[in-house]
Amino acid sequence: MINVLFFGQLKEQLQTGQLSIELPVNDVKALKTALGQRGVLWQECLSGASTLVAINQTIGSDKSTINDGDEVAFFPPVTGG
Amino acid sequence: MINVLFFGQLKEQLQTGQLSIELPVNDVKALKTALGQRGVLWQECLSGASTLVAINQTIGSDKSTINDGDEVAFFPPVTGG
Amino acid sequence: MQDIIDVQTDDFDQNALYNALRQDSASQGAIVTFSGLVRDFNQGHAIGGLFLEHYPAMTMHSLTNIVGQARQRWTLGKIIVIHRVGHLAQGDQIVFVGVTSAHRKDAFDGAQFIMDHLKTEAPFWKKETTECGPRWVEANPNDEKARAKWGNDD
Amino acid sequence: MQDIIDVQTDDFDQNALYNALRQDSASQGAIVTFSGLVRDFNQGHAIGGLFLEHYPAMTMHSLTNIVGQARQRWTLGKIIVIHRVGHLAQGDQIVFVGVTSAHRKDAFDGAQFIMDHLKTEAPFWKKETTECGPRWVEANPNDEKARAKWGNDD
Repeated sequence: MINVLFFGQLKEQLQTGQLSIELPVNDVKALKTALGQRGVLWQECLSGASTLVAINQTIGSDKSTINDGDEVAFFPPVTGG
Repeated sequence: MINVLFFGQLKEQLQTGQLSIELPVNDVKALKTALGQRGVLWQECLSGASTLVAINQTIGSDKSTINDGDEVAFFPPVTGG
Repeated sequence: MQDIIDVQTDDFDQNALYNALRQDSASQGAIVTFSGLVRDFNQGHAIGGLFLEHYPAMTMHSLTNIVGQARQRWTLGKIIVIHRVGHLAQGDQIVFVGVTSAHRKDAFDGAQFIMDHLKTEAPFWKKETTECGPRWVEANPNDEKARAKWGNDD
Repeated sequence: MQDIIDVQTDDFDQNALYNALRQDSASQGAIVTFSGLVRDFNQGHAIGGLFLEHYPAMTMHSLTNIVGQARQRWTLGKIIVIHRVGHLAQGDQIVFVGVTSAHRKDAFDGAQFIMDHLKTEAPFWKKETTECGPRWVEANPNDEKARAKWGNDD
Protein backbone atom coordinates (compact mmCIF):
# COMPACT_ATOMS: atom_id res chain seq x y z
CA MET A 1 0.00 0.00 0.00
CA ILE A 2 1.20 3.49 -0.85
CA ASN A 3 0.15 6.48 1.23
CA VAL A 4 -0.40 9.50 -1.03
CA LEU A 5 -0.61 13.08 0.36
CA PHE A 6 -1.51 16.44 -1.21
CA PHE A 7 -0.73 19.92 0.12
CA GLY A 8 -1.48 23.58 -0.53
CA GLN A 9 -3.42 24.56 -3.62
CA LEU A 10 -3.17 21.00 -4.95
CA LYS A 11 -5.09 19.66 -1.96
CA GLU A 12 -7.90 22.16 -2.59
CA GLN A 13 -8.05 21.60 -6.33
CA LEU A 14 -8.25 17.83 -5.91
CA GLN A 15 -10.36 18.16 -2.76
CA THR A 16 -8.19 15.41 -1.33
CA GLY A 17 -5.57 15.59 1.40
CA GLN A 18 -4.74 11.90 1.62
CA LEU A 19 -5.52 8.61 -0.09
CA SER A 20 -4.16 5.06 -0.13
CA ILE A 21 -3.29 3.16 -3.27
CA GLU A 22 -2.96 -0.61 -3.44
CA LEU A 23 -1.88 -0.74 -7.09
CA PRO A 24 1.59 -2.06 -7.89
CA VAL A 25 3.39 1.07 -9.14
CA ASN A 26 7.18 1.10 -9.39
CA ASP A 27 7.93 4.77 -9.75
CA VAL A 28 6.41 8.25 -9.46
CA LYS A 29 5.58 8.35 -13.17
CA ALA A 30 3.51 5.17 -12.86
CA LEU A 31 1.79 6.54 -9.75
CA LYS A 32 0.84 9.72 -11.62
CA THR A 33 -0.60 7.65 -14.48
CA ALA A 34 -2.63 5.56 -12.02
CA LEU A 35 -3.96 8.68 -10.23
CA GLY A 36 -4.72 10.24 -13.64
CA GLN A 37 -7.42 7.58 -14.11
CA ARG A 38 -9.50 9.66 -11.70
CA GLY A 39 -10.12 12.34 -14.32
CA VAL A 40 -8.73 15.23 -16.38
CA LEU A 41 -8.32 17.47 -13.31
CA TRP A 42 -6.01 14.91 -11.69
CA GLN A 43 -4.01 14.52 -14.88
CA GLU A 44 -3.58 18.27 -15.19
CA CYS A 45 -2.69 18.87 -11.56
CA LEU A 46 -0.14 16.09 -11.36
CA SER A 47 1.50 16.70 -14.75
CA GLY A 48 2.10 20.41 -14.09
CA ALA A 49 5.79 21.27 -14.46
CA SER A 50 5.77 23.10 -11.15
CA THR A 51 4.21 20.22 -9.16
CA LEU A 52 6.76 18.74 -6.76
CA VAL A 53 6.92 15.23 -5.34
CA ALA A 54 8.50 13.91 -2.15
CA ILE A 55 9.03 10.22 -1.45
CA ASN A 56 9.26 9.48 2.27
CA GLN A 57 9.72 13.20 3.00
CA THR A 58 12.55 13.69 0.52
CA ILE A 59 12.16 15.58 -2.76
CA GLY A 60 12.21 13.24 -5.78
CA SER A 61 11.22 13.18 -9.45
CA ASP A 62 9.13 11.15 -11.94
CA LYS A 63 11.93 8.58 -12.02
CA SER A 64 12.03 8.02 -8.24
CA THR A 65 11.19 4.42 -7.35
CA ILE A 66 8.31 3.65 -5.03
CA ASN A 67 8.10 0.67 -2.71
CA ASP A 68 5.22 -0.77 -0.77
CA GLY A 69 4.67 1.24 2.41
CA ASP A 70 6.14 4.45 1.03
CA GLU A 71 4.65 7.88 1.66
CA VAL A 72 4.42 9.95 -1.53
CA ALA A 73 3.43 13.63 -1.36
CA PHE A 74 2.50 15.99 -4.20
CA PHE A 75 2.57 19.75 -3.69
CA PRO A 76 3.08 23.11 -5.43
CA PRO A 77 6.32 25.14 -5.06
CA VAL A 78 6.86 26.04 -1.43
CA THR A 79 6.20 29.60 -0.20
CA GLY A 80 7.19 29.72 3.45
CA GLY A 81 9.64 32.03 5.15
CA MET B 1 46.64 77.60 12.78
CA ILE B 2 46.19 73.90 12.09
CA ASN B 3 44.79 71.56 14.74
CA VAL B 4 46.55 68.18 14.57
CA LEU B 5 45.16 65.05 16.32
CA PHE B 6 46.56 61.56 16.89
CA PHE B 7 44.64 58.39 17.78
CA GLY B 8 45.18 54.79 18.83
CA GLN B 9 48.68 53.36 18.85
CA LEU B 10 50.01 56.50 17.13
CA LYS B 11 48.91 58.66 20.05
CA GLU B 12 50.78 56.41 22.48
CA GLN B 13 53.93 56.14 20.38
CA LEU B 14 54.14 59.91 19.93
CA GLN B 15 52.87 60.54 23.46
CA THR B 16 50.75 63.28 21.94
CA GLY B 17 46.99 63.42 21.41
CA GLN B 18 46.78 66.96 20.05
CA LEU B 19 48.96 69.85 19.00
CA SER B 20 48.61 73.11 17.11
CA ILE B 21 50.82 74.18 14.23
CA GLU B 22 51.21 77.75 13.06
CA LEU B 23 53.50 76.93 10.12
CA PRO B 24 52.23 77.68 6.61
CA VAL B 25 51.78 74.16 5.17
CA ASN B 26 49.74 73.66 2.00
CA ASP B 27 49.13 69.94 2.01
CA VAL B 28 49.42 66.82 4.15
CA LYS B 29 52.84 65.97 2.75
CA ALA B 30 54.20 69.36 3.88
CA LEU B 31 52.58 68.91 7.29
CA LYS B 32 54.27 65.51 7.69
CA THR B 33 57.62 67.05 6.79
CA ALA B 34 57.10 69.81 9.33
CA LEU B 35 56.13 67.34 12.07
CA GLY B 36 59.11 65.15 11.11
CA GLN B 37 61.39 67.93 12.41
CA ARG B 38 60.45 66.67 15.88
CA GLY B 39 62.59 63.56 15.48
CA VAL B 40 63.08 60.16 13.87
CA LEU B 41 60.14 58.64 15.78
CA TRP B 42 57.78 61.22 14.26
CA GLN B 43 59.18 60.64 10.79
CA GLU B 44 58.73 56.89 11.10
CA CYS B 45 55.24 57.01 12.58
CA LEU B 46 53.90 59.48 10.02
CA SER B 47 55.54 57.96 6.95
CA GLY B 48 54.23 54.45 7.67
CA ALA B 49 52.24 53.13 4.71
CA SER B 50 49.39 52.09 6.97
CA THR B 51 49.06 55.48 8.70
CA LEU B 52 45.80 57.17 7.70
CA VAL B 53 45.00 60.87 7.58
CA ALA B 54 41.67 62.69 7.83
CA ILE B 55 41.22 66.37 6.98
CA ASN B 56 38.20 67.88 8.72
CA GLN B 57 36.93 64.38 9.59
CA THR B 58 37.14 63.05 6.03
CA ILE B 59 39.78 60.53 4.92
CA GLY B 60 42.42 62.12 2.68
CA SER B 61 45.97 61.48 1.40
CA ASP B 62 49.41 63.11 1.22
CA LYS B 63 48.11 65.29 -1.62
CA SER B 64 45.13 66.67 0.30
CA THR B 65 45.33 70.46 0.66
CA ILE B 66 45.28 72.01 4.11
CA ASN B 67 43.90 75.45 4.93
CA ASP B 68 44.23 77.60 8.01
CA GLY B 69 41.80 76.42 10.68
CA ASP B 70 41.63 72.83 9.42
CA GLU B 71 41.61 69.81 11.72
CA VAL B 72 44.04 67.12 10.55
CA ALA B 73 44.06 63.70 12.24
CA PHE B 74 46.60 60.88 11.90
CA PHE B 75 45.73 57.35 12.97
CA PRO B 76 46.42 53.64 12.34
CA PRO B 77 43.98 51.40 10.39
CA VAL B 78 40.64 51.27 12.22
CA THR B 79 39.67 48.17 14.22
CA GLY B 80 36.14 48.74 15.51
CA GLY B 81 33.07 46.60 15.02
CA MET C 1 25.81 24.47 22.09
CA GLN C 2 22.74 22.63 20.83
CA ASP C 3 20.93 23.90 17.73
CA ILE C 4 17.25 24.75 18.08
CA ILE C 5 14.97 23.87 15.16
CA ASP C 6 11.25 24.21 15.71
CA VAL C 7 7.89 24.52 13.94
CA GLN C 8 5.17 26.03 16.10
CA THR C 9 1.81 27.83 16.03
CA ASP C 10 2.80 30.13 18.92
CA ASP C 11 4.67 33.38 18.45
CA PHE C 12 8.38 33.38 19.28
CA ASP C 13 10.29 35.78 21.53
CA GLN C 14 13.14 37.26 19.46
CA ASN C 15 14.84 38.49 22.63
CA ALA C 16 14.89 35.03 24.23
CA LEU C 17 16.27 33.53 21.02
CA TYR C 18 18.95 36.24 20.77
CA ASN C 19 19.92 35.61 24.39
CA ALA C 20 20.16 31.87 23.70
CA LEU C 21 22.53 32.61 20.82
CA ARG C 22 24.55 35.04 22.91
CA GLN C 23 24.84 32.71 25.90
CA ASP C 24 26.81 30.21 23.83
CA SER C 25 28.96 32.78 22.06
CA ALA C 26 32.12 33.23 24.16
CA SER C 27 34.30 32.25 21.20
CA GLN C 28 31.99 33.46 18.47
CA GLY C 29 31.81 37.24 18.43
CA ALA C 30 29.32 37.56 15.57
CA ILE C 31 25.54 37.02 15.73
CA VAL C 32 23.32 37.46 12.68
CA THR C 33 19.54 37.15 12.91
CA PHE C 34 16.84 37.21 10.25
CA SER C 35 13.15 37.71 11.05
CA GLY C 36 10.36 37.47 8.50
CA LEU C 37 7.09 39.33 9.19
CA VAL C 38 3.63 39.30 7.59
CA ARG C 39 3.64 42.35 5.30
CA ASP C 40 0.67 44.64 4.66
CA PHE C 41 1.02 44.27 0.86
CA ASN C 42 2.23 41.38 -1.30
CA GLN C 43 2.22 41.02 -5.09
CA GLY C 44 -0.13 44.00 -5.34
CA HIS C 45 -2.72 42.86 -2.81
CA ALA C 46 -3.47 44.34 0.61
CA ILE C 47 -2.96 41.52 3.08
CA GLY C 48 -5.28 41.02 6.05
CA GLY C 49 -3.45 37.98 7.36
CA LEU C 50 -2.39 34.56 6.25
CA PHE C 51 -2.65 30.87 6.92
CA LEU C 52 0.52 28.79 6.85
CA GLU C 53 0.10 25.14 5.97
CA HIS C 54 2.96 22.66 6.13
CA TYR C 55 3.81 18.98 5.67
CA PRO C 56 4.55 18.05 9.28
CA ALA C 57 6.38 14.78 8.66
CA MET C 58 8.74 16.47 6.20
CA THR C 59 9.21 19.93 7.70
CA MET C 60 11.67 19.10 10.49
CA HIS C 61 13.54 16.75 8.19
CA SER C 62 13.89 19.52 5.62
CA LEU C 63 14.97 22.22 8.10
CA THR C 64 17.47 19.88 9.77
CA ASN C 65 18.94 19.06 6.39
CA ILE C 66 19.32 22.76 5.47
CA VAL C 67 21.02 23.52 8.80
CA GLY C 68 23.37 20.57 8.26
CA GLN C 69 24.33 21.87 4.81
CA ALA C 70 25.11 25.30 6.26
CA ARG C 71 27.37 23.69 8.89
CA GLN C 72 29.29 21.84 6.20
CA ARG C 73 30.02 25.05 4.29
CA TRP C 74 30.92 27.45 7.11
CA THR C 75 32.36 27.37 10.62
CA LEU C 76 29.28 28.17 12.65
CA GLY C 77 28.57 28.23 16.38
CA LYS C 78 24.92 27.90 17.40
CA ILE C 79 22.02 27.89 14.93
CA ILE C 80 18.35 28.57 15.68
CA VAL C 81 15.54 28.16 13.15
CA ILE C 82 11.90 28.73 14.15
CA HIS C 83 9.02 28.71 11.65
CA ARG C 84 5.41 29.34 12.56
CA VAL C 85 2.35 27.67 11.02
CA GLY C 86 -1.41 28.32 11.22
CA HIS C 87 -3.18 31.66 11.25
CA LEU C 88 -1.03 34.80 11.34
CA ALA C 89 -2.06 38.47 11.34
CA GLN C 90 -0.45 41.46 9.63
CA GLY C 91 2.84 42.32 11.29
CA ASP C 92 3.19 38.92 12.98
CA GLN C 93 6.55 37.19 13.05
CA ILE C 94 6.68 34.19 10.66
CA VAL C 95 10.24 32.92 10.76
CA PHE C 96 13.45 33.41 12.75
CA VAL C 97 16.94 32.33 11.73
CA GLY C 98 19.86 33.07 14.05
CA VAL C 99 23.50 32.09 13.54
CA THR C 100 26.68 32.71 15.54
CA SER C 101 30.24 32.47 14.25
CA ALA C 102 33.77 33.63 15.02
CA HIS C 103 33.69 35.26 11.59
CA ARG C 104 31.26 37.96 10.52
CA LYS C 105 31.09 36.73 6.93
CA ASP C 106 30.33 33.15 7.97
CA ALA C 107 27.47 34.32 10.20
CA PHE C 108 25.95 36.44 7.40
CA ASP C 109 26.42 33.74 4.75
CA GLY C 110 25.13 30.96 7.01
CA ALA C 111 21.94 32.84 7.89
CA GLN C 112 21.28 33.89 4.30
CA PHE C 113 21.97 30.37 3.00
CA ILE C 114 19.47 28.91 5.46
CA MET C 115 16.78 31.44 4.48
CA ASP C 116 17.38 31.00 0.73
CA HIS C 117 17.02 27.22 1.07
CA LEU C 118 14.08 27.39 3.49
CA LYS C 119 12.25 29.58 0.95
CA THR C 120 12.65 27.00 -1.83
CA GLU C 121 12.88 23.60 -0.11
CA ALA C 122 11.01 23.61 3.20
CA PRO C 123 7.38 22.42 2.77
CA PHE C 124 5.40 25.50 3.85
CA TRP C 125 2.59 27.10 1.85
CA LYS C 126 1.09 30.53 2.48
CA LYS C 127 -2.55 31.39 1.84
CA GLU C 128 -3.23 35.10 2.11
CA THR C 129 -6.44 36.85 3.08
CA THR C 130 -6.88 39.68 0.56
CA GLU C 131 -9.68 42.11 -0.32
CA CYS C 132 -10.59 39.69 -3.15
CA GLY C 133 -10.79 36.71 -0.79
CA PRO C 134 -8.17 34.11 0.09
CA ARG C 135 -5.43 33.28 -2.41
CA TRP C 136 -2.47 30.94 -2.36
CA VAL C 137 0.81 32.81 -2.62
CA GLU C 138 2.74 32.02 -5.78
CA ALA C 139 6.40 31.14 -5.56
CA ASN C 140 8.72 34.08 -6.31
CA PRO C 141 11.19 33.21 -9.12
CA ASN C 142 13.78 35.38 -7.33
CA ASP C 143 13.78 32.86 -4.48
CA GLU C 144 14.90 30.09 -6.84
CA LYS C 145 17.62 32.39 -8.23
CA ALA C 146 18.79 33.23 -4.71
CA ARG C 147 19.08 29.53 -3.88
CA ALA C 148 20.83 28.68 -7.16
CA LYS C 149 23.49 31.31 -6.37
CA TRP C 150 24.87 29.01 -3.63
CA GLY C 151 25.51 26.20 -6.15
CA ASN C 152 24.82 22.51 -5.61
CA ASP C 153 24.99 21.27 -2.08
CA ASP C 154 23.52 17.85 -1.48
CA MET D 1 10.83 55.86 10.02
CA GLN D 2 13.87 57.70 11.34
CA ASP D 3 17.26 56.00 11.32
CA ILE D 4 19.08 55.66 14.63
CA ILE D 5 22.87 56.13 14.61
CA ASP D 6 24.61 56.36 17.96
CA VAL D 7 27.96 56.03 19.72
CA GLN D 8 27.68 55.35 23.43
CA THR D 9 29.52 53.97 26.45
CA ASP D 10 26.38 52.28 27.81
CA ASP D 11 25.28 48.81 26.78
CA PHE D 12 22.40 48.58 24.29
CA ASP D 13 19.21 46.53 24.56
CA GLN D 14 19.01 44.30 21.46
CA ASN D 15 15.34 43.63 22.17
CA ALA D 16 14.42 47.33 22.25
CA LEU D 17 16.33 47.92 19.00
CA TYR D 18 14.64 44.93 17.33
CA ASN D 19 11.23 46.23 18.45
CA ALA D 20 12.06 49.67 17.05
CA LEU D 21 12.88 48.06 13.70
CA ARG D 22 9.73 45.93 13.80
CA GLN D 23 7.43 48.81 14.74
CA ASP D 24 8.18 50.56 11.45
CA SER D 25 8.03 47.43 9.31
CA ALA D 26 4.43 47.12 8.08
CA SER D 27 5.61 47.17 4.45
CA GLN D 28 9.03 45.66 5.03
CA GLY D 29 8.73 41.99 5.98
CA ALA D 30 12.47 41.35 6.44
CA ILE D 31 14.64 42.32 9.41
CA VAL D 32 18.36 41.47 9.57
CA THR D 33 20.43 42.24 12.65
CA PHE D 34 24.15 41.92 13.32
CA SER D 35 25.64 42.02 16.82
CA GLY D 36 29.34 41.99 17.54
CA LEU D 37 30.54 40.72 20.95
CA VAL D 38 33.88 40.79 22.80
CA ARG D 39 35.36 37.33 22.17
CA ASP D 40 37.35 35.31 24.69
CA PHE D 41 40.19 34.78 22.18
CA ASN D 42 41.53 36.97 19.37
CA GLN D 43 44.61 36.49 17.17
CA GLY D 44 45.88 33.80 19.56
CA HIS D 45 45.51 35.75 22.80
CA ALA D 46 43.08 35.17 25.65
CA ILE D 47 41.11 38.39 26.00
CA GLY D 48 40.18 39.79 29.40
CA GLY D 49 38.40 42.81 28.02
CA LEU D 50 39.04 45.76 25.80
CA PHE D 51 39.09 49.51 25.56
CA LEU D 52 37.50 51.15 22.55
CA GLU D 53 38.88 54.54 21.58
CA HIS D 54 37.34 56.65 18.82
CA TYR D 55 37.62 60.03 17.08
CA PRO D 56 34.42 61.65 18.31
CA ALA D 57 34.18 64.47 15.78
CA MET D 58 34.55 62.02 12.89
CA THR D 59 32.68 58.96 14.14
CA MET D 60 29.09 60.10 13.56
CA HIS D 61 30.09 61.66 10.24
CA SER D 62 31.61 58.35 9.14
CA LEU D 63 28.68 56.17 10.29
CA THR D 64 26.11 58.52 8.71
CA ASN D 65 28.05 58.40 5.44
CA ILE D 66 28.12 54.58 5.45
CA VAL D 67 24.37 54.38 6.15
CA GLY D 68 23.74 56.86 3.32
CA GLN D 69 25.77 54.74 0.90
CA ALA D 70 23.76 51.64 1.85
CA ARG D 71 20.50 53.53 1.17
CA GLN D 72 21.73 54.50 -2.28
CA ARG D 73 22.44 50.89 -3.24
CA TRP D 74 19.39 49.09 -1.84
CA THR D 75 15.76 49.77 -1.02
CA LEU D 76 15.88 49.80 2.75
CA GLY D 77 13.33 50.65 5.42
CA LYS D 78 14.71 51.58 8.83
CA ILE D 79 18.40 51.39 9.75
CA ILE D 80 19.90 51.31 13.25
CA VAL D 81 23.65 51.47 13.98
CA ILE D 82 24.94 51.54 17.58
CA HIS D 83 28.63 51.33 18.45
CA ARG D 84 29.99 51.33 21.98
CA VAL D 85 33.21 52.96 23.19
CA GLY D 86 35.21 52.83 26.42
CA HIS D 87 35.86 49.78 28.60
CA LEU D 88 34.16 46.50 27.63
CA ALA D 89 34.35 43.07 29.25
CA GLN D 90 34.43 39.62 27.68
CA GLY D 91 31.05 38.77 26.18
CA ASP D 92 29.88 42.39 26.11
CA GLN D 93 28.03 43.71 23.09
CA ILE D 94 30.20 46.06 20.98
CA VAL D 95 28.15 46.92 17.91
CA PHE D 96 24.59 46.52 16.59
CA VAL D 97 23.47 46.96 13.00
CA GLY D 98 19.80 46.41 12.12
CA VAL D 99 18.15 46.86 8.72
CA THR D 100 14.59 46.32 7.45
CA SER D 101 13.53 45.88 3.83
CA ALA D 102 10.69 44.52 1.72
CA HIS D 103 13.29 42.20 0.21
CA ARG D 104 15.29 39.64 2.14
CA LYS D 105 18.39 40.04 -0.02
CA ASP D 106 18.41 43.84 0.39
CA ALA D 107 18.19 43.51 4.17
CA PHE D 108 21.09 41.01 4.27
CA ASP D 109 23.23 42.99 1.81
CA GLY D 110 22.52 46.33 3.50
CA ALA D 111 23.48 45.05 6.96
CA GLN D 112 26.63 43.32 5.69
CA PHE D 113 27.67 46.37 3.63
CA ILE D 114 27.35 48.61 6.69
CA MET D 115 29.44 46.24 8.84
CA ASP D 116 32.12 45.77 6.14
CA HIS D 117 32.49 49.55 5.79
CA LEU D 118 32.28 50.24 9.53
CA LYS D 119 35.15 47.76 10.05
CA THR D 120 37.43 49.59 7.59
CA GLU D 121 36.30 53.25 7.63
CA ALA D 122 34.78 54.19 10.98
CA PRO D 123 37.41 55.64 13.37
CA PHE D 124 37.37 53.12 16.23
CA TRP D 125 40.46 51.44 17.71
CA LYS D 126 40.45 48.43 20.02
CA LYS D 127 43.02 47.87 22.74
CA GLU D 128 42.78 44.41 24.26
CA THR D 129 43.72 43.30 27.75
CA THR D 130 45.67 40.05 27.32
CA GLU D 131 47.77 37.83 29.59
CA CYS D 132 50.83 39.65 28.18
CA GLY D 133 49.40 43.09 29.00
CA PRO D 134 47.45 45.47 26.84
CA ARG D 135 47.91 45.41 23.07
CA TRP D 136 46.37 47.37 20.20
CA VAL D 137 44.41 45.12 17.87
CA GLU D 138 45.88 44.97 14.38
CA ALA D 139 43.62 45.48 11.39
CA ASN D 140 42.51 42.22 9.77
CA PRO D 141 43.38 42.16 6.02
CA ASN D 142 40.17 40.17 5.44
CA ASP D 143 38.18 43.22 6.48
CA GLU D 144 39.71 45.26 3.65
CA LYS D 145 38.94 42.43 1.21
CA ALA D 146 35.34 42.26 2.45
CA ARG D 147 34.94 45.98 1.87
CA ALA D 148 36.60 45.90 -1.56
CA LYS D 149 34.08 43.26 -2.66
CA TRP D 150 31.34 45.92 -2.73
CA GLY D 151 33.30 48.03 -5.27
CA ASN D 152 33.71 51.78 -5.23
CA ASP D 153 30.95 53.78 -3.65
CA ASP D 154 31.74 57.36 -2.85
